[in-house]
Amino acid sequence: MRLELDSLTHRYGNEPAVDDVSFGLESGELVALLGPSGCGKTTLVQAIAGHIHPTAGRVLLRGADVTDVPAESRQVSVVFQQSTLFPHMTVSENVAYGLAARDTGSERRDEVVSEYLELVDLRDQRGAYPSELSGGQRRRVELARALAPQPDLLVLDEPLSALDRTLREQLRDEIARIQRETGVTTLFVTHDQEEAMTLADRLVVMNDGTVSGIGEPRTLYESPPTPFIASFLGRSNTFSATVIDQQPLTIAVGETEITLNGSQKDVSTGSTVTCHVRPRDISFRDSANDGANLSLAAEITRVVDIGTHYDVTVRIDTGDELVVECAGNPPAVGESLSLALSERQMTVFGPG
Amino acid sequence: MRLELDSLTHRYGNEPAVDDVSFGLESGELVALLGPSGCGKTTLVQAIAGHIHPTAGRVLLRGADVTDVPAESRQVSVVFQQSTLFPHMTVSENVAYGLAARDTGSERRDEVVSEYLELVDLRDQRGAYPSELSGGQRRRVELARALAPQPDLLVLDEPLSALDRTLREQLRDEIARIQRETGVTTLFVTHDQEEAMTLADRLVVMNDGTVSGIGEPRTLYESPPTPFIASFLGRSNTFSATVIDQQPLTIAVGETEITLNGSQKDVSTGSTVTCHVRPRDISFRDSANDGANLSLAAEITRVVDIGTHYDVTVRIDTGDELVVECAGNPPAVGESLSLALSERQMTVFGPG
Amino acid sequence: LGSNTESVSVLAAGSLAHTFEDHVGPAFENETGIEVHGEYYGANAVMRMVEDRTKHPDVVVSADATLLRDRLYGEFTDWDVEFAANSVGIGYNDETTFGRRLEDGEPWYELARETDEGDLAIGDPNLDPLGYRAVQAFELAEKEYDLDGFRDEMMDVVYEEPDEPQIVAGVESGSRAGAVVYRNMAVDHESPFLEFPDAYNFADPDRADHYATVEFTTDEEGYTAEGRPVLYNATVNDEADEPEAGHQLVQFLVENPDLLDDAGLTVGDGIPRAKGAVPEEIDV
Amino acid sequence: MSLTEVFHGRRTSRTPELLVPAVLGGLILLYFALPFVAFLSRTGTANVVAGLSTPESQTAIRNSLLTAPISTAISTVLGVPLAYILARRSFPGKRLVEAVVILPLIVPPVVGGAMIITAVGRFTPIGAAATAAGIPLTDSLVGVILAQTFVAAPFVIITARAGFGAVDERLEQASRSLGYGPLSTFWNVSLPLARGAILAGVILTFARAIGEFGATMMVAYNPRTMPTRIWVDFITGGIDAIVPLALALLGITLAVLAAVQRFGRVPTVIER
Amino acid sequence: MSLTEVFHGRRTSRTPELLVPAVLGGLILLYFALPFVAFLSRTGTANVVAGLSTPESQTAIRNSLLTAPISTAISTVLGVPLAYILARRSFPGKRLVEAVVILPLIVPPVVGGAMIITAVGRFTPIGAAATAAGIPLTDSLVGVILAQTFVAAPFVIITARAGFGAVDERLEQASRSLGYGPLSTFWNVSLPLARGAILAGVILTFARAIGEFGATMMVAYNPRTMPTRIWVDFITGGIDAIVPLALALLGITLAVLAAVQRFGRVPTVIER
Ligand SMILES: Nc1ncnc2c1ncn2[C@@H]1O[C@H](COP(=O)(O)OP(=O)(O)OP(=O)(O)O)[C@@H](O)[C@H]1O
Ligand SMILES: Nc1ncnc2c1ncn2[C@@H]1O[C@H](COP(=O)(O)OP(=O)(O)OP(=O)(O)O)[C@@H](O)[C@H]1O
Ligand SMILES: [Mg+2]
Ligand SMILES: [Mg+2]
Repeated sequence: MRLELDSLTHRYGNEPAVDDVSFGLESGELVALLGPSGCGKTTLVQAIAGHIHPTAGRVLLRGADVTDVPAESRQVSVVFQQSTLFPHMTVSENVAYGLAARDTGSERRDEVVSEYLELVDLRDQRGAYPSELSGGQRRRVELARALAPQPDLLVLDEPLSALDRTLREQLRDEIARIQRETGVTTLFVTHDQEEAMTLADRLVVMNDGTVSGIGEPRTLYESPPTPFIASFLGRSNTFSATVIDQQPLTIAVGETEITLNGSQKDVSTGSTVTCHVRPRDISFRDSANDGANLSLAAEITRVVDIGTHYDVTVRIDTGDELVVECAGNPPAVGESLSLALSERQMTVFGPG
Repeated sequence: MRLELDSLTHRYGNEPAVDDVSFGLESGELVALLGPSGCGKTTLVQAIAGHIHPTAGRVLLRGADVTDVPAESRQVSVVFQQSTLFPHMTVSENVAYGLAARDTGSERRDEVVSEYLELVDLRDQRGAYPSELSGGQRRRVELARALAPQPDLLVLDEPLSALDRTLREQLRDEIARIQRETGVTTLFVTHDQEEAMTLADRLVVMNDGTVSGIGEPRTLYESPPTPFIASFLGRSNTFSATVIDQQPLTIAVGETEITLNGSQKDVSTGSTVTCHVRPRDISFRDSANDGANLSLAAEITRVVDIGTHYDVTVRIDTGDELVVECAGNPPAVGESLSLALSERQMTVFGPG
Repeated sequence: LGSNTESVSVLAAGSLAHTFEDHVGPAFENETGIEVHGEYYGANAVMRMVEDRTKHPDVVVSADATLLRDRLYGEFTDWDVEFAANSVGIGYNDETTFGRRLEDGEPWYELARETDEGDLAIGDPNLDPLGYRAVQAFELAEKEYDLDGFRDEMMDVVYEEPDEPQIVAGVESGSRAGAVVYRNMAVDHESPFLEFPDAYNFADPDRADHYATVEFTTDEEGYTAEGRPVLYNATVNDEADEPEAGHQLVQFLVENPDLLDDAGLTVGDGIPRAKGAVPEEIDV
Repeated sequence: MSLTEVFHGRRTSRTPELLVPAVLGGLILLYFALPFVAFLSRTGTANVVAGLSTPESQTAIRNSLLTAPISTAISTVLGVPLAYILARRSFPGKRLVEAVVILPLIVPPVVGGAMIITAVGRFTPIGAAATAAGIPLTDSLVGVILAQTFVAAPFVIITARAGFGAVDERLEQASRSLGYGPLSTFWNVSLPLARGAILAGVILTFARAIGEFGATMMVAYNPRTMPTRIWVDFITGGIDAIVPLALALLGITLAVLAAVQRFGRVPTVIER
Repeated sequence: MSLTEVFHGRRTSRTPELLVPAVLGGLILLYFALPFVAFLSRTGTANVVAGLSTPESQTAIRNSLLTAPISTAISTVLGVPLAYILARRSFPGKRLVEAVVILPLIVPPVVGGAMIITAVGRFTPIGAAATAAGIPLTDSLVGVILAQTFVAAPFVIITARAGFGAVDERLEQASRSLGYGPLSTFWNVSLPLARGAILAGVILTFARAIGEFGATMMVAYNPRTMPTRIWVDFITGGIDAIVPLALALLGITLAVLAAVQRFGRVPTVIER
């Protein structure tokens, strides 16, 4: 393992910010660390980089315990969440700084600096000071500074959050490309699910200081192990149902009975379960929804035009409201329709 | 007009950051100011709030020229892009600060503070100091501080960019709700197209210091007036075509001829035009694509699983590569298929 | 750092600063090539610094011959040479009412009685012979003119300055109307000076007995000084680094009365006068 | 403070890293401490209590405890606003103002005292008017305060200015946008945020004022303050005689320093 | 700097806002300036050139220009590392160290000088050894440097510490993560960022050192520096006699100040 956290716990005063977190990154992996605001992501980053000493647990890098090793000996390139550009250095001096520490010759240094400034689209700002840059430009310089020394371990704490989508996607692709090409092991902290899922080989989803789930993006997205992950990894609709039968699992949603052939959920008959389905995965039944084997009756309660598509809110038998994403020609409010959803895209969580 | 910018120009030293920008917000409107990093958004915000004095042009608030009026007399609530929480005040003191200036009684003040902390989901952090909060938590306190005085004019500079999606959507909805309910005129600066389009009554899209387009989200999204807006407001595919006929407009894309009945574009026969279409609006032709009246032959070159959907890259006759978003069952690489796209969702830009 | 030329260090009473800096020093260096490094403090401070070995001068010069003998004999020296006298009087600022009326010939003791508190300054009698001489002069004047309670009256209104230099500066800068000072101090500063009559100017060695009819006891140490003539004396420290140069300097003082005269001191009859076991290098 | 904690946690494993600065710093500390140690070991501290119970010492202590706080208060009330203006505004003649602020630091205090006398001595127009009004500006406690203020005020100005300079201007902007004018913003935001620096400046000013000797000696040798009394004791009694008052002076200043730190929750004296 | 610009742009329309602080600040400026003006207007500046061309003046100027920079350099080299440690580390006895740093500020300089003599005077072991080695520690330029360093070094320590305290620790963390150890981080990041504060401290230290009189008088009355010469001129010639050297002293200090500002691009003297 390139990077491993072993039962890491950190308290600020008495407040535990991170509680018994363990996970590892294999060499060459790109793992996204994902979780809501305040869940402890930055705390983990600081512990990995060596700027806080964890209350308990160990940090291992390249197989060795580095919990007591100072930051400069850890060889981890970090983009911090809060800007840490050196205000007394120009953009290119900032980027060159990490290279100088690694004894890169000055000619080669210039080359590398140019290359990475090119990458983040800031050729023209070479000579500017950080105070003369916009918020997004600063972020890009930090990214270039972290990448330029070509580290074998990269930790990025929300590197793209201040950028517009075009640039974000472009840099995201570049990070992915660099990662693919150089095989640098990368921990990518983000609060953006889409970003995480696009980039990462694996996701570590945190909630409230603990790890809530680890796995490949599609697995976590399609078969979320916990309701938290289900709702966190994308827009989610939930509605309750009652278990009627076990083999095959049959549930009643209001008056509609649904049989789930593929699900092997260990729930007892009669218990109430929570079903989860994404707005994208519901459609209005018409001739084309062949793959969607389940049906639910619903009434349209609200239609919102959000530019790229419409959000249609519907009420089903149970009284639960679901949101359906719909690309064009939305139905009218008040209309009664049948919803189509496929078993594969529905997850059932047991009570409790 | 509640807020109006009249030929606003601002230079830092000799560098123009904003060049002759004019637009206005009607009372009760929520306008999103959108544009790539470094295009001058924050500069405009600072000019509106009264913290920079523009090199030229005027700022009008509620019909009066306030270009020379100090910030505290402008009655504009601002969330700045960089954190400006008062480090010596607790969370609740920060939120109460703006209320005290407006002579709210201290009992009422406590109520309002609680209400807004509730709104941003920070009840438990009332007594914490900003240094004890995570990046996202700080952002939320700032939002609460700006909203609490219930201003009639609100300027938000990227208020949500550090938040995870769930919270972002929740706050976005809250901002929208507050805005709807109180009718506060709001200028919402963001680099996130989706956010802008979801929230805003109108968009002002900036590029490189100037206004590139103003309009309603769906109009700008579906009929972008400039290629910049087309590509900035969402993922965009472009391919070139040659004009063959004028009435009706007929273009040749490689060897395929397409007739566009609805488009009234003023382009001369024989000239090369650029066509723009969104990845979402292309599908693979099968029985169901009745609305899509145009067809293009294509070969699949790459399929990327990005969790929520697949990005399928195809090459068409002209050699241009297009991206197609596809929810499930992607075709295999190398397959030849027919693309379906509808005239309504395609925009043609003339040469130059 | 430091120069190669020979030097001799002198610790002297503040009232002699001008004399040594501008007259004796240059002339002595001219003649012998030896630089004079002077340090100037109140006479009491001079003794104190020598006693405590805070300072270690080659030559010690006192504004009160007896003081030097009382304090330094035994441990640091056992001889001295009186080389000049001085007289006490009032230095004044002629732009003040006090000064103008003094110039108009009104008696100083009348005017002094009328001044406001702080208009007139004397040295600090606890620290400085000039201070207690002023007090003694008041007492002698009281006897001289039958001014009942004059001394005590004066002690209530005068201001006590810490150091001789401040006294004249106070008068010069407009902070005082006048001050009881030595003649040479007024000469140095080119300010107007009213010399007291011989009866209480402490300049006349012959009137030593008359002067001795008054005395002053310092607060701190209970040291009692009886009135005596202003006689400057010098000695060479037994612990001196440069005893040779020190002896040369004392000899130079003895041999150059004109120089001292120019500086505002009086070198009358009977001066110079040696006391104690004067080393043979010195010829009085 | 979390950052302190960060370093706390790692202190043990890291101290040797800063060996070179620690050695250099140790040298100057040693040089500062040596004279005190030599002084105290030479003189002993036997008769401190006796020395402090004489009426002269009592008077000197009382005068010092009366004047130094007043001088400090005047310096603070007048100096902090000036510091704020210097930190935040550009105006023609700013360099000149800055030069004036440090002049009292450059001039040896005795010379400064002499200058004060030329300005407010009793026969100058100002001094005469004040004396006529019954408030003599020299040889009085007022004179002591004048001398102390002249010499000590630059400290609080310079330190406070540094403190204001370190306050993020954006926080002031935020306060303005929340409806507070420049003065309330100063009061609510700039002042509390620069509090540490200002308190440090106040302590320095107090220390300088209570220890002020040169200018005081010129302007008001009487009534005696602790430093002038120390001088008199020194001349009359030698170096051993000054031990009681010198220790009292140090004790008072360090006590004030500790009190201000505790009360004002300034992390350390000389911080910002 | 954009922020300066912000204020620049609005200055005219805003100056009255800070009227109250401006008036308060003006009072203390007036009080600082008054003695100088009174002093100069009383004495005139006629014979300045003559006064400065005497050999005594020349020697004093030479000695001051030799010693003050050396004292400043010693204070800086030893004091800045100490300031950094005080700003960044907690350790047992830190309070004590801080107290030691401000002791020289509290003690009146003459008393400080007396203390130095008890430590390194010629009859102490240290003083005797040094004299035997041909480097007398009193009544020599070395003595002047000792006195100046003692009195002036706290300034650079205190100011530099404030400067280091204002440097964002996260920047140092970033430097560490980029592969630099604590010393190189200090050199590359902390030092340049605190440069303004440090230079300001250096200027203050220099000003204090070149103007130092009380301690110098005790430790090394000779060879004369400008302040001791001013004192001697004062007691021999009165207040008018000190004008040439006093002006020279001010001139030199202000010139050094201006040069450091220009050279070090410190926006203003007393900033941080
Ligand atoms: N210095 C501190 N002192 C006390 N509490 C702190 C400190 N820093 C963080 N916390 C608390 O620790 C928890 C985790 O903070 P952390 O910064 O790791 O969150 P995060 O996941 O990075 O959040 P975000 O996405 O908002 O940046 C939060 O509840 C926060 O309030
Ligand atoms: N203080 C300054 N001095 C010089 N140039 C500046 C300054 N502030 C901003 N700029 C420049 O002005 C331009 C606009 O900056 P601005 O901060 O308004 O951008 P923005 O649209 O808010 O960008 P972002 O989305 O990255 O925050 C940028 O090119 C930036 O480099
Ligand atoms: Mg974080
Ligand atoms: Mg911005």
